[in-house]
Amino acid sequence: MIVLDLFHYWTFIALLMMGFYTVIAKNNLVKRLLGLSLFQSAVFLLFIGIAKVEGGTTPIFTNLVDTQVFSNPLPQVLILTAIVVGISTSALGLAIILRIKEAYGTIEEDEIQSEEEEA
Amino acid sequence: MLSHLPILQIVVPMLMAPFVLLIQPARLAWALTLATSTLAFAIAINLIPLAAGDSAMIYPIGGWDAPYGIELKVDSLSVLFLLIISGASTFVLLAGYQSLGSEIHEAKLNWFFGAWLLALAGLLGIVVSADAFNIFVFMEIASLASYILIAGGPNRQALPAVFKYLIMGTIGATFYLIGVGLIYIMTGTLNISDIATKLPSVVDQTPILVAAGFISIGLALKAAIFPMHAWLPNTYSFAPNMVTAFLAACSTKIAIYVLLRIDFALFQSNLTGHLLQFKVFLIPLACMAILAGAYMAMRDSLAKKIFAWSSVGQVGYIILGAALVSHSGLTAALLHSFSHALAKGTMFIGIGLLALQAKSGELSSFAGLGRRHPLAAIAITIAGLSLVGIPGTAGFLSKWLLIQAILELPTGAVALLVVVLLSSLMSVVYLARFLETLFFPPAPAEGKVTLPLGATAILLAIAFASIYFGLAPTLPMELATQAADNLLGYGA
Amino acid sequence: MFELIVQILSWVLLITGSAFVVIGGIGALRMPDLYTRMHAASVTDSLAPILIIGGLLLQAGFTLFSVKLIAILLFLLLSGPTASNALASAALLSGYRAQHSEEDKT
Amino acid sequence: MIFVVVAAAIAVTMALALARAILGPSHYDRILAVNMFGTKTVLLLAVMAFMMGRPDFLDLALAYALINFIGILAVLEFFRDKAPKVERPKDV
Amino acid sequence: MTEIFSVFLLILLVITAGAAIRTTNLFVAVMLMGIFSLLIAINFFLLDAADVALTEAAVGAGISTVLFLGALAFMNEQEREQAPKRLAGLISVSITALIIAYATFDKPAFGDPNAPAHQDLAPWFLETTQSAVDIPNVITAILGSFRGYDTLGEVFVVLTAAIGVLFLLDTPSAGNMLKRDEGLRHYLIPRMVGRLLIPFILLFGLYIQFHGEYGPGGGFQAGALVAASMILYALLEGQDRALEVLPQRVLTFLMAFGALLFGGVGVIGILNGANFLDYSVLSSDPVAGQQIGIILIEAGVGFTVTGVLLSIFHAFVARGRTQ
Amino acid sequence: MPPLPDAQPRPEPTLAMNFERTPTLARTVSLSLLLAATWLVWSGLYKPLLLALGAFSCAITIMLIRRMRFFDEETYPLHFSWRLVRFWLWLGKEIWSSSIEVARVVLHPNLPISPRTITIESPSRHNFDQVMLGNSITLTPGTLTLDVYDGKLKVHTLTDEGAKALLSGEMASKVTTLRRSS
Repeated sequence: MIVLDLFHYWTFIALLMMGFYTVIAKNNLVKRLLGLSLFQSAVFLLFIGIAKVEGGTTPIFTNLVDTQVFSNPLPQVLILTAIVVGISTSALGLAIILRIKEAYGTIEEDEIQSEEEEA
Repeated sequence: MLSHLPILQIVVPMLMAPFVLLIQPARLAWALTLATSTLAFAIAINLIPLAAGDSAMIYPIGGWDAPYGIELKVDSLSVLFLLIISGASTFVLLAGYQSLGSEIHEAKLNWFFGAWLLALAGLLGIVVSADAFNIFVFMEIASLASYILIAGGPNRQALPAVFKYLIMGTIGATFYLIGVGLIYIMTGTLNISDIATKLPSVVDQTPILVAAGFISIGLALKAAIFPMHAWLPNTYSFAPNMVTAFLAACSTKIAIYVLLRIDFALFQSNLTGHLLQFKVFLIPLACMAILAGAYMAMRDSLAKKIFAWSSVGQVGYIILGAALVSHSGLTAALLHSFSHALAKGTMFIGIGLLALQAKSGELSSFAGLGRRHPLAAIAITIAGLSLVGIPGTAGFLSKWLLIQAILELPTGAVALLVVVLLSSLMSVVYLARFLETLFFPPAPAEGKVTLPLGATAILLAIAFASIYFGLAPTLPMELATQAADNLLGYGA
Repeated sequence: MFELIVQILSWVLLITGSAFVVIGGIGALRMPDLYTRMHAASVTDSLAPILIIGGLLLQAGFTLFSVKLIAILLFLLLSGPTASNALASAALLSGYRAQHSEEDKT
Repeated sequence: MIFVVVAAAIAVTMALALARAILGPSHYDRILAVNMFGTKTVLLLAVMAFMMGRPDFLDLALAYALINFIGILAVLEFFRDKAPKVERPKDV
Repeated sequence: MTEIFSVFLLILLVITAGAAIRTTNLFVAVMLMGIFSLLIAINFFLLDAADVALTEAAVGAGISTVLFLGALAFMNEQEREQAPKRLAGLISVSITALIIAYATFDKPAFGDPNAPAHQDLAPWFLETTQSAVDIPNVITAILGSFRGYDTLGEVFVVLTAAIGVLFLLDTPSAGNMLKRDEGLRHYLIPRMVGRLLIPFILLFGLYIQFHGEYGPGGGFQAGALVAASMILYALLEGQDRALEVLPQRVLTFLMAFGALLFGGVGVIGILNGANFLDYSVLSSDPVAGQQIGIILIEAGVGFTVTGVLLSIFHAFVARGRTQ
Repeated sequence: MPPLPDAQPRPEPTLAMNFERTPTLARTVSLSLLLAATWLVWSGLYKPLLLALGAFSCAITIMLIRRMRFFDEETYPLHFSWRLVRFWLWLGKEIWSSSIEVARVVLHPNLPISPRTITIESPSRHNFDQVMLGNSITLTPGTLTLDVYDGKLKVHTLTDEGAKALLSGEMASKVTTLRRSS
């Protein structure tokens, strides 16, 4: 469990950093949106990690296994909601990018800016 | 039925949104939206007596008591913000039909009004929720809906601006979520009062401290507190005029509301040294925001952008008051939220009405319009005076309270005082520039438009509300004082 | 006794399936061009699922789970070649030529 | 513990498919890799359902199989016209 | 034993994410994000979150990939290479990471049953689900009843997204299309096999919808699967045909109706003298009332999500055809 | 759709030779029964409520399928006969032997491949036969259907053995007999 603990934890941090970096440093709007969903995924991973109980099983009652230890259902419920929120944001962001592409002919942020200054 | 008012406050606008989508003639959709918004305003008014004093209305949803279920909580602090939000929405809708119709394609107005109602429901939902995760959900409804409203106008520059807002808003919300996650790891609960009771027994404070940091930064992004304000000027300037009026009146303030509520309920009393950190972190940011906002407002030449920058500065005032962490400071901050909402709302509605005639958003297009439309210009002037803080207006009262709160400080009062006075002078400059353009040049000869009469009347009415609440401030004052009591009383 | 035989049979199926999965994976990496890679991938998409799910079927015995396993297998066997075919024809139509290709007609 | 062996084999193949997805070189190679990755996911989930003693989660594997197929067809539909016309991959 | 797999899959996850942000080709990035979704979903499954894994599969690997591809079809897929803001990005990212690492280094160990997160609330949910709701899937019980208000919010979030997309990109209607969309009609094999599979995908979606109380699944996942089957139809037979089967006004009605159904069930609670979203009053037996309530609101979620996802898909595809 | 590169715009494949058209009603009934059976074995819970919901789901599915007009035009590819089972067994054997062959090639250090593209004629123009043949070819490792059009199948083969086996036409003739007795 200790190994997994460390790994899980560092994966979360690594993903968070990669996503955040992409959002901040990239110029391409689609790429930034992808970075944003990476960033959110990292948080999902953190929450699902919180929910895990050693020796537990999925919190759906069953007679298939004899354990009565269940993982924590609450963070899983929160993440179900958060995933839906994430896809909604992505969809709306993509629609805005499409409109930007039509209005400016590019999806690179600096080109949009320079065109704005010329206009 | 009275006991259901907290949930009706949210559910009424929320469930009307799908109906509005299905209604075709734009005028009918507008009327339904207006009716719903008025109803929400009425509910908020009815909540005033119920939540007065230090009692709070608790509403467990689904009959499941907190911390297991989600509960709603209405106290004087929330009522103040409920009034601001529902009032702003109602008056902007009342005055804004022509302006919205001129900027948004008529066939799409029903979608637009659906988004409007969802933004309203989302903002109201944040205010009454007592559950940290639930706040996140409603924050996202409100944010997504406001992105739609902002992107709705004919101005193509709104699109990159709103995309930037979307990115920053989502980062803010995700930061908030990380903070909530850290708190959940350490306490195992999500209800704010339940967290507050469990926090003192948490041995290791580091994660809580960092959670406080993430939540504060996340919300600061949404509230456009100074170095994180980059999204605000462009979104406000390029959004449809009435959307600017609505959002400028309430959206950033809601993020400040959540920040105050969570910070005072959870961290002030439970984290050692947090008081100091809060002050050291926020007071300099607030000062920089005040000065930078006023400075940029002096330099800009787009009419709406001037006042968008002014919003950055005004958010600074609110934060400064809150960061003093004293009773008078908090009262001043809350009262300033109210008076600023009133003044900024009036200002942007006024600009929006004049923009029916102006060719572009440039300051020069407004030249002489004050002579042609004196009533609207008078309203704008009153709102401007309230923004500057001329005695007799609501803005004066809140600024005066703020100065008093500053004077209570043991050290550093002079520096803060200088900042406040300097920025007031600067705001006189940018306001004067705008009013000068409105009144002094001759009115353009061509393209005379008569402003809609009803809208002008509404505009004047809310402008005079600024004066009324400056002279008879009992209602907002009581709510703000009580709310400050409640906030400071969490730890006691 | 019978159970032991079933177990051993299931083990044999699963192990063989695993072997083919890995071989297909290696092939997809080693092969020189798209079409030949698809041949290798096809091993993991046809024989390997049959063997592995067959092995799981023996483990599951006569239960409703075995019905679901069969459904999964049928689905994979129908959709796998269909996706490959769609991919191949799209590649072909966009002008992606096979290496060493010689057209012979019959 | 036979399932562990099977799952390990599938996981290794997933890594190989991932390598193919990263190496490319053409878009079609990547689509092939994604498809391969998807079917391996279905198998892995089926095996893991048994490994964890919860065969009631075979629904998941079934759902993945459906979604994967649709995803691949979507790729082809949207990228039919855009894909580079002639591309000679390097020998690997 | 599963730990080893977790570790291995987490490594693959990081590699995939790294490759996705390094590549300058957006198409490749989207494909890699599809793989990323599959991987993270397996990880969720290994961490006992079957419902979340199902959602991530349906959303991340399915719908989200399709949407990104649909949008990319009108854009230059090659990202222009430059790196102006690299330093600022690296600094702020490193600070954030350091802070988090510092904060959580001594957090309660992973999987520790005595961690504060697993006290009080979690046992209460497990116990009360058995006594007060009596369905096997605790997650559905929390999602539908204990925290049903969050789910109501979630439904309105997706509704808002659909409003936004339709508002920004116009509602698709057969009248304003310039080009005929024939989908993959020329491909005999996908078309025939699709015909065979679509009924079963639809049935499976509905099965997931109605078995949410017993196993992983529920309205959201079901909505995504039903939408996926219609998307498959649109891909195979063309958008025009798909819009004939379920016209846009039907979809708009579906999403509004689902949200209203959910809210309406809540309002029934008020009308019967209980609180909003209290399902106990729906039947003389409170436990049965809870179950009925959950079925109804899950149906509402299913309607809305189907309508929303299909509308968004059609809006994206139609945008390319009206230009 | 823009014209296909590399190929003339071609009319979509229609079913000129779809001689045995089962009436729509019969197809609806047979699909309904199949769906109902599928629901029952998937669900495994036989409470009245779930059975009712199952019936409802089948009805919705059938309704949508009919709106999709899958029944009243072209073939609906739903056939079953015992010959099909026999064919599958034979196909399984083919898959096994060719998998061994491909595995040998993959693991051979020199990678002894001799890829070719061949064209074979489908003995039947019936869509079902063509699809069945095409997919069976793809399912067999070492052979890959690239394109099906106008009764001709373009096939890519990895090794000479695979090409020879296909050209012998055994699979094609087996596929064509499938439909006869159904």
